[in-house]
Amino acid sequence: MVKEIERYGIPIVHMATIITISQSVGANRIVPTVAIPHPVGNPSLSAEGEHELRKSLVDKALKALTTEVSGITIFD
Amino acid sequence: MFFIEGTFEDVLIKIRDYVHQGVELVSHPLGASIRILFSPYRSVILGEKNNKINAYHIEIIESSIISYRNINAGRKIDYKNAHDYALIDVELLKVSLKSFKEINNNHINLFGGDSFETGA
Amino acid sequence: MSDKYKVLYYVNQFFGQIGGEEKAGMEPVFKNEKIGPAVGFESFLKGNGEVIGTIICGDNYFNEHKNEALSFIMKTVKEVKPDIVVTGPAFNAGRYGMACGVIAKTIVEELDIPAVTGMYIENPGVDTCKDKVIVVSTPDSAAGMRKALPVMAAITDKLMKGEELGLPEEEGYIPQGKRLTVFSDKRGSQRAVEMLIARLKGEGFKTELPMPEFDKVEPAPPIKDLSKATIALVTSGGIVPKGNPDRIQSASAQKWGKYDITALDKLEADYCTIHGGYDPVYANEKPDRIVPLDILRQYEKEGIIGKVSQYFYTTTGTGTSVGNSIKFGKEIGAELKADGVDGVILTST
Amino acid sequence: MKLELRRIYIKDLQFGEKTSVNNGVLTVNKEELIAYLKEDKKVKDVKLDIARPGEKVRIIPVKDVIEPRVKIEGSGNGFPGVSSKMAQLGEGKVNVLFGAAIVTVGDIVGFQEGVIDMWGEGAKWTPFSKTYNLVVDITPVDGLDPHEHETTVRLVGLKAAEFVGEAGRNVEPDEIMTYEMGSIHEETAKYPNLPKVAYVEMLISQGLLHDGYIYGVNSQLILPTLIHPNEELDGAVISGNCVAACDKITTYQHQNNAVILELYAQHGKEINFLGVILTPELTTLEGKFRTCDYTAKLCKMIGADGAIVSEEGYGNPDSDLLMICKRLEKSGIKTVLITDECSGRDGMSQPLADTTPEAVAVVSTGNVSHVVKLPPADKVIGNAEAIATLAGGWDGSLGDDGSLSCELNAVIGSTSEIGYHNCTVKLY
Repeated sequence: MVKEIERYGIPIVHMATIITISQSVGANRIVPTVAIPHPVGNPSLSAEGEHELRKSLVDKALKALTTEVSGITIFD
Repeated sequence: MFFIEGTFEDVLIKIRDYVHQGVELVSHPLGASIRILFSPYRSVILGEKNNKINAYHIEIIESSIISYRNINAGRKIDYKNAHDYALIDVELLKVSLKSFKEINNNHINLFGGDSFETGA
Repeated sequence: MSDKYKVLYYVNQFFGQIGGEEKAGMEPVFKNEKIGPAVGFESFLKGNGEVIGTIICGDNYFNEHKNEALSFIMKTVKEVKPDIVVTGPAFNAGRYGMACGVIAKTIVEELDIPAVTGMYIENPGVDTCKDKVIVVSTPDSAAGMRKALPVMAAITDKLMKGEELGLPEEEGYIPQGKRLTVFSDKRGSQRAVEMLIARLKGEGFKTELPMPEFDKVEPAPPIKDLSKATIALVTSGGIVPKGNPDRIQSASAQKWGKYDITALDKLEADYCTIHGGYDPVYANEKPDRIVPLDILRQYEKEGIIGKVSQYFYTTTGTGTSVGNSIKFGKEIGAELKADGVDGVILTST
Repeated sequence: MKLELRRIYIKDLQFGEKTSVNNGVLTVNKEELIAYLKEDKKVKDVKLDIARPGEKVRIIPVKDVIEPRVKIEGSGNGFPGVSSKMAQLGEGKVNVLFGAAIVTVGDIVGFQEGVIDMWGEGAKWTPFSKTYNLVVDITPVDGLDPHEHETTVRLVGLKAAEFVGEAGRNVEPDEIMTYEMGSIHEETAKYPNLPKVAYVEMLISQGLLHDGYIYGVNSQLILPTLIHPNEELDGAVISGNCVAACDKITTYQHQNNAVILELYAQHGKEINFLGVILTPELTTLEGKFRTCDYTAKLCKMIGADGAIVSEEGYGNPDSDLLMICKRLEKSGIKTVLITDECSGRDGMSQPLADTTPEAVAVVSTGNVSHVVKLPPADKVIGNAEAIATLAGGWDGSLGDDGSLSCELNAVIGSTSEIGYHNCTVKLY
């Protein structure tokens, strides 16, 4: 999906726990996430802690979307 | 030491979960021959948990799972020789641990204990 | 009594001599005669086999009523009991190619009857069936009929005689993707040294094990001004409104859904995950753990981003075929483009 | 260094009174050889048998294959550091019983496979169906630990090869192969315009049944090391690996390393062959980084323009293979890899456990999961029960007529990653 959306010229950031490069889905901008069942959350944290965590992950995603890249780039 | 009651594949999946949380992969999850992939036992060494996720480690564990599934499609795990596989597993683990210690002088802590094993 | 093997042929409305685009909606019919390319095809079988009938179906009808069309075709196949089924050739016609591919593959998989078709290498139908069906490589237009039919017939004849097919380039079919072990006239060490010498001389060489090709996309330019940008959320984590109104499959998804989130500050109890690949407890407790709407909405209010796009898009990633995920990407991408989205956050589990 | 491998063509093998070679017939005194091998106190019993090309004989489970030879000039007879006193190898004259092989069988663990069929379908898949094989079946004394057991079987095989090789000492060879190469400087002065080529030979170096030895040093313990090709041809490298039947490098294949011979054949013509770098395949990722970096550095230090890299095994060594490739290509060293693949029984899976876009030139020596059908044998040498291991594992592998389907991974040398055999893979 990532590649096809990017083909429209829209920057896309893939937030994924599995960022296998060899089996790559072809994402150019990647933000590694927490865990498969909760990529942008962490139930073991307090509500505030989890909110902060998610915020930091979204910040990375936005940073990725505003950064010029020339190939696969991992933002972590 | 984590003992996983399950198969080689269950071990790989558990490792994947940990590696995705930032636990280092110290030894390679696969053996050096296809025969070893039929083993009911597998030990893999994991290192410290870091805040940073290691993309290369994730790549290795993910492609190991894919390889494992490819090779074992339609195949039964070789329980008949379970005892011998256990022996080889522990022998290979010893060498890996020795090599790990020589390289790192123990400055990296092993995660939680030292390794994963299956039992089925 | 004839000891010839029996071929069932499939063509679309055009090659079935019913009509052009205006007849593309026709339902499938079976005629117990040779029609269109089936005539020429049979002549190349050199009397070893005969075409016992032709199924004709409109391209639009097939693609829009796949289940109905397939069930008619499968019923017909079971009744006429062919030894082999031949579809097309479809050349570069996309809808026709999809029909030829899907029909041939379904027959192979469900009835264990071999099938042969013909397509231009870029026809999207190739990927639907080439692993199970022999797809003869044809030119891109019907002008190549005379080239395609003898090759299709020769392969059909070989399959019916139980002969093994040779290399794709020798026989004229598109590789099925099977890597088979064969003997070379030179041992591996010699092939390696010759390959290296060719490389060192700058001559051509051919690797025996091509690395998987990664289809790369040029990275889209970054967002210049985030505070004016519309950001869309997409997920393959299967977050849907409770009750799953669009009935998106929990694995091997056949479709995607989009949901209006204009009124929401975060995703709460009326959303849940239908993803079949992971423990749903955490996502159901707080769907924002999969789709971070809460943060984006907060940023929208704070003016950090321009706005959150009206819809979020969802599907499930587990076991979803590459073909479908490409299709979903194209469809969702087109909507995002039309909606003037400036950047996309896609979360996966 | 100059080494003469003087081939005495062996055309038959039999037991008899005197261990000797007459008109190409190799005769072995069974009792003498058994008594010699039993001098090792850890050996309880030795059985000898003969398997000739074309006979309906199956040998299983094969541990190693060794070429019987004797060094008649120059230092170091046999396998210095292992079965004989330490010596510098690579120079002198060696009489080779060409066409004969010592094949050791011995159950160390129950899942060992490694089959050689001397006839029919099975014979096509292994290069050792064409040699006259003296099969040495070793039972060690009770109570040995697995390491001692493995060592015992390994040593007995090497000693048997030395003993039998001695029969060729005073026999005139049918053909003399000369391998001569000076220092890198000398060769480069001779062939200033030829591209310089290194051979990187990877060795499984992971523990019990997964090891290789260089002058007796376990390759686990080394950094990648530069060795003169003559040393390997002269017996410096031996196998201690007996799990990966299809793609392990047997001692015989080290003695006759196909890549070395091929590079030698082109030396001074198309290329300037610089030497062999032996690289261990370790289990830890840090270890892999170290050896791969070091290998690439050695190639650069000796000024290679190109390199051939051969793998041993499948699975974690794929990572080493591709890491080495990546590093070499990035240094501008053109690389050709030799590997087998595991594309599944239908040939439709991803061939390697790892991939890298730099690997543009790869020789494939076969799919280890390719299924072959082996008809029943008239005679099984070794452990007939081990056939159950071959047949086990998946449904439909044992036919009603007693034939068995097995994957190539069970057949010795079938997908040799030093390119010793003719298998390859084509895309259908």
